[in-house]
Amino acid sequence: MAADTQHAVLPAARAPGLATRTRGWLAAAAWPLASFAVLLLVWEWAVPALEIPEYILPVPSAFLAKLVEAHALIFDHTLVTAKEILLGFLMATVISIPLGFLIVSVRLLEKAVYPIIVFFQLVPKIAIAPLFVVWFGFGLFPKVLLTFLLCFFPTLVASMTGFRALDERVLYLTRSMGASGWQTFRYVRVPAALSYIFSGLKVSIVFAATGAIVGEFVGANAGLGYLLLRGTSFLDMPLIFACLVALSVVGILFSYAVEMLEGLLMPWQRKGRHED
Amino acid sequence: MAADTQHAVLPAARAPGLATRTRGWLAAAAWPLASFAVLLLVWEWAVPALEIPEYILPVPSAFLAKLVEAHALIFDHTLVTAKEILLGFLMATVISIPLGFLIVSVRLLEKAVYPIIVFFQLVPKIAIAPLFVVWFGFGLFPKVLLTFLLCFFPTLVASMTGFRALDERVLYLTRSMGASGWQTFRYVRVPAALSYIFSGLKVSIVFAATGAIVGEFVGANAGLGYLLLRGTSFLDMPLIFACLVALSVVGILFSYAVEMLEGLLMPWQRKGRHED
Amino acid sequence: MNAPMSDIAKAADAASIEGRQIVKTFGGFTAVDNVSFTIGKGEFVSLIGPSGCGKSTLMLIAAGLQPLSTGEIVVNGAPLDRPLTDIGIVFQDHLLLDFRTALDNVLLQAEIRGLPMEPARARAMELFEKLGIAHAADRYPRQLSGGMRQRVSIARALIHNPSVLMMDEPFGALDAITRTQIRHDLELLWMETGKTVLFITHSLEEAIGLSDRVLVMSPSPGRIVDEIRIELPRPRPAHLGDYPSFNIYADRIHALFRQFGVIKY
Amino acid sequence: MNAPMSDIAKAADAASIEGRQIVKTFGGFTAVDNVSFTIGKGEFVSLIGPSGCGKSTLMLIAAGLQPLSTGEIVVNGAPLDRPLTDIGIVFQDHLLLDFRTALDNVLLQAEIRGLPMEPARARAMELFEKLGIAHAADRYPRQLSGGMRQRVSIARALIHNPSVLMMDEPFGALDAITRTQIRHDLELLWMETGKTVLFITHSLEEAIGLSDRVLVMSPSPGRIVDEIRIELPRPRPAHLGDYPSFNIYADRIHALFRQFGVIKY
Amino acid sequence: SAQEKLTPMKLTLNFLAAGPNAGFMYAKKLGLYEKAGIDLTIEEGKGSGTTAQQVATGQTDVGFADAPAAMQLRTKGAPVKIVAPVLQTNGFAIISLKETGINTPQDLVGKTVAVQPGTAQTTLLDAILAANNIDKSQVNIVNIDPGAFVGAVLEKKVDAILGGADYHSIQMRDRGFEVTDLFYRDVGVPTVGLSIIARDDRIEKDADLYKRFVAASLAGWEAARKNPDEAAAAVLEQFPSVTKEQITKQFDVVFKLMCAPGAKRLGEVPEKNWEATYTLLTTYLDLPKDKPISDYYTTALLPADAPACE
Ligand SMILES: Nc1ncnc2c1ncn2[C@@H]1O[C@H](COP(=O)(O)OP(=O)(O)OP(=O)(O)O)[C@@H](O)[C@H]1O
Ligand SMILES: Nc1ncnc2c1ncn2[C@@H]1O[C@H](COP(=O)(O)OP(=O)(O)OP(=O)(O)O)[C@@H](O)[C@H]1O
Ligand SMILES: [Mg+2]
Ligand SMILES: [Mg+2]
Repeated sequence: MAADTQHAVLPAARAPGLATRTRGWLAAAAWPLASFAVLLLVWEWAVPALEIPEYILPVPSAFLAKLVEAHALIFDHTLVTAKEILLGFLMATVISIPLGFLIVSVRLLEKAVYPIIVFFQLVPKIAIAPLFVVWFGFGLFPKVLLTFLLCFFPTLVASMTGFRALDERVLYLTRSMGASGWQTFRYVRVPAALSYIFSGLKVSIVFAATGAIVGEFVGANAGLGYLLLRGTSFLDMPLIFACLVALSVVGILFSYAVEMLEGLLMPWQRKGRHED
Repeated sequence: MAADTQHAVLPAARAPGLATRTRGWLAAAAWPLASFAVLLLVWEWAVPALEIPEYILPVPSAFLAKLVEAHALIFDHTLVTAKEILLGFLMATVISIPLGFLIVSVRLLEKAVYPIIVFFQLVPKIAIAPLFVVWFGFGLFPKVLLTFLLCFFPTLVASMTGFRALDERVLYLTRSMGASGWQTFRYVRVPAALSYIFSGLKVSIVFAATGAIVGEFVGANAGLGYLLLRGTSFLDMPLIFACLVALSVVGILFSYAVEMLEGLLMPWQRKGRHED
Repeated sequence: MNAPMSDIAKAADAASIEGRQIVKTFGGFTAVDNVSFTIGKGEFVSLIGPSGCGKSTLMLIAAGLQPLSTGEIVVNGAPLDRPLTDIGIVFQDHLLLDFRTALDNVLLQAEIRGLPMEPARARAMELFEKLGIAHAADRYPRQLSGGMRQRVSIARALIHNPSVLMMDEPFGALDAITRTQIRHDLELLWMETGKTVLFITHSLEEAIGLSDRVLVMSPSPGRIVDEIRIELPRPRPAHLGDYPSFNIYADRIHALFRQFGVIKY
Repeated sequence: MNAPMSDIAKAADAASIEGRQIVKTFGGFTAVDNVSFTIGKGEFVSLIGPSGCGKSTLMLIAAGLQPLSTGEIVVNGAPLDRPLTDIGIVFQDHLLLDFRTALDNVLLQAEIRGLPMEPARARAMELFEKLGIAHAADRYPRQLSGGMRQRVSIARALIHNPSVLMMDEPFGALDAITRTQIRHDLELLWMETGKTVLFITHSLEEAIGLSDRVLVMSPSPGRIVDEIRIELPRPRPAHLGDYPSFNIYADRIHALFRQFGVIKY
Repeated sequence: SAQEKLTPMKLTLNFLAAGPNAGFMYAKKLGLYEKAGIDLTIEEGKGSGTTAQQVATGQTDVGFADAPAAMQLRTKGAPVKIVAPVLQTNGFAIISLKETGINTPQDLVGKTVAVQPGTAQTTLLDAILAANNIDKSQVNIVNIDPGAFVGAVLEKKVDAILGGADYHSIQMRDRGFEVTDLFYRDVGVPTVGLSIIARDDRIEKDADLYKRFVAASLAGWEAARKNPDEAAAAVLEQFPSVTKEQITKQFDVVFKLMCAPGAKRLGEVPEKNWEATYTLLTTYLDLPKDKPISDYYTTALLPADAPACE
């Protein structure tokens, strides 16, 4: 039965083959790649043409060369940052979705706890980040915590909206089936809220990168944020931009991972969009 | 007719009276206020009890006193920050919602432009903020720009999700009425996407504060971020926390403004939630 | 559905349901006004009345799904304070989950109730076969026609063989012909299994063709204004007009409706 | 609706609609298979067929709302390459906007078409009155009963007095009695205004009671297998059984359905 | 009117307004700039590197920045020149709690040192380590935000910080801790400190304006040195969010740095200090040797009658 219920929420088996979809993505990637190529060419040409000095804006060839030249170094630091992003994001996801449900379900929580969460959310984490160093030191923890804090709220708000959006009448159905709270959550509320939740997760994963980077800015000896600061301290513009590229690639990979997961978990939406 | 169409999207007239609702809010505020009072009392008591030094965590009485003492100064700087937040947030809202619609509607845009937007979103703005100073100086503009950039994506993603969530069959209706693209947008797509859009706006407004603050950190002569930095550089913990309080209050006010607007624009949801 | 289902509930398992002075208001609006009724164990009772009179509301209340304003529901002699669960319900608006295929919508019953999945799947397909939607088992609700959605919802109400059935205009979206067929099938199923049934319909043919008793409701605020015991032999034929008493029952209801002002001819 | 509407379209304004060898597939599945039909100016044509046979799909195609796989729709002699707009449609699933009240749902027609609002509002209320839902004008769809939702959708299709009407099982959720009444009202309206009507139904009574011609579709993949010209005087009575020819028509359709295997008796 | 004759000018400080840049505020208060025909706006900065960049891009007319930061930017092609060093040696120090026992650079081995990336302190640490034959890998260096400097030392998350004796040490002593300042200038890194910088083309075109600015500024600094109380009051007046106490304490450190050993007048750094700076930067910080040190600064704008060092 376990396998079966799994299948009910994750009907991946009925999705089109992975190979087919990968091919689809590659085709889809052609357009943005072309746009990028154009962008980079214009940039390469415009910077010398407009006499923009290198310490203000490097040309793409300069930082792409740096990226190749220092790839081993950059790769190591990228791994560190990716790990922080992943951990913080996962923590936020795992905590905020059930919490969102709880808050929506329990009147008292909505009244008493939610405003406090909102308040603490409204305290700009970036501003208290330096205190994190004093409180928690330099390890992995303060970065993951910061990432977590930045991811937490978007997912929470999105899942709350999602859980609220459910047509209440659907609950007649589960109630008449004698569903437990957990079953209703798992079989009805989560899938129904999923498109909202993913909208939140897509925002979250973007802010996760910011969280990790700021965490590294504030105190670290590894990671892309650290490398970026090193670049800044030597005014090494190509290194700065190489780091930004690496960071963006990490962001894109995570972002696509979330979108892939969305397609996998919500086959009913996928079918809808590509029909006709 | 203008008045009439207005009313169709903004049926505020049918909402319960503002006075009634204000009273409702006050009652609703009792709970969180009580929670806060408890929190502050525990804090005040715990800090000396646990022998936590002042430079790690000040007691609430210390920074609340500072808040009172320096209220004129803090208020001036608060206004500056509030203005930056408001401008950036409004810009992002006004641009990202129609853009989200455009991207969802036009295949080519979805293919070619959206990935680029995603990419630029994925470049952590916090990391390039220092470059903003070099490029744009210390004025209002770089702060508003940063705020805009941070708000832009959550609203964009949310509105895209919202515009996509519409049951396509509803478009049969508008098409058979010969509705123009704008009419469909205004009468059907926006209201249908509204709960998603507001979910995005609620996230945005939170990040708007972060954007303004970071913008000020990086280079400013006014604003709460500037004041915070002053506090930090002289380790004036009460000032730091007083600023955090002011910042949070600004955040809360904006956040409530968004929620109020949501209630006003979506009377059908409000009715739903409070019935039975 | 005319074949006996694999495991048949005894009439003894069925429940009696009683409503006592039920009032339901929405804000200031009274939807159901002081309604009392009883449905005996294994009895088939229909509810008929003009649109908006409170039939669906009353059914939800009887199933323990909507809070009532005053009054109470008594099941097997005990007041009902939670949703009835040994029940299959066909809701008026189907309430299929968009994110599950037709088959998975039906299997939700089995999953939530913890029934063994393989037999449930087999039975679901059996029901789909009988309802003529087996080919669409893997489609999502969006991809089904109106009638197909309704059939899925009927299959979902039957798959776990509950002892109480409540059906809110279950055959509304079916074609007239299938409707007669499925009405016949339901009658046979009921005769075999002795379920307690509350059946909401707009159709005199269905009400008279299926019920032991028909309750007639007045327009809003809904009250029960007549109760008609249908004394016809079972199983009843497709062409009810064959019984002279059919017209007597039908005319009695017609007369009421004319009195309500629902019909003018 | 039996009172003449304030501004009545002339039959000359009505459109003729022709379908030529229409095929519609969803993925690999053929929903409509090579269907041709014509609806003359001011003609009332019904489409009847088992559930899932493609009736709704065909209607959407005829209204220019769904792309067809092959074939074409010709309106007044010209190929249709965009949605028909001088039209009122009752969709099978009502398609009311959740975020507008019943009245505002109807007024959407006026707003989008740029009609003057005050007369539109008055007419909407007039229609609501006739349909018996005037008291619910300010409720949101969620707060309406199934039948009330359907009436709102009917009012929306009529408020702008279009010259073409397409109705997909418009009376499905109404009680049998109201149904007969409203059928009669629709017939009178049609006789006065001479609209071109495509009417989808499961009910033999409605098809035969309203139409100039009835098209009968086969089960999926949908084809038109019969076309019956109904030669009965108008207005037709509530009890069609009074005409002997009614039963001849009905039996002809019954026979087809029995042939399809939809009915077994 | 008189105002119309004044030339508007914008000065960007190295950081937040406080003791280390008080001379400008005091000069402004004394009306020295007005007398020199300048309508001066003072803007706070965000680190020397950023200020130098602002000067280079023309966002500001004059900057106040650490000399090495300005020089590094120049090697990237930015046309910024050092016009008048106000602090002739830097005030950088390796700051630690006395109990940690960091009294010589060698004591850093095996310790954790917090640095703020982007500052001259940080880039010059390599020079200190090299000058004292310390293997860099034996010192654990962490980047932390300056906001966390003091807390991190007091909480013993780090053993030492590379800070300013004018900022961080003062804050620690304020809280009753005993602090050791190991000054850069005492461990072989006496680079030139905070200086007035400007763009090549501007000082060429408006040489007279810049001369007047430098003269007025140096006079202001001289006056501040004489009247620390009033100078502190001037800072407070223009930038109200500091405390007078802190500024006064900063003066104790800052005023000592205004003249390098052997210097004759304010703004005029002895050749040997320039040479030392050049050697340090070329040896340890990849400053290219293709240009002589004289390319990085000019003395042409210094007034002949600059205040003398005692
Ligand atoms: N979007 C879709 N994707 C896939 N299949 C579809 C889609 N829409 C309709 N179908 C299929 O096309 C067939 C015809 O559907 P349609 O809704 O036209 O039937 P219908 O005759 O109106 O049935 P009913 O009387 O039950 O409303 C059905 O088998 C249905 O499952
Ligand atoms: N949530 C609600 N809020 C307000 N009014 C409601 C709500 N639900 C139902 N009503 C009203 O209660 C009355 C009865 O509704 P109900 O759905 O029970 O009618 P019904 O008899 O089932 O009608 P139909 O035959 O059209 O389905 C209607 O007037 C309806 O508008
Ligand atoms: Mg109902
Ligand atoms: Mg249909």
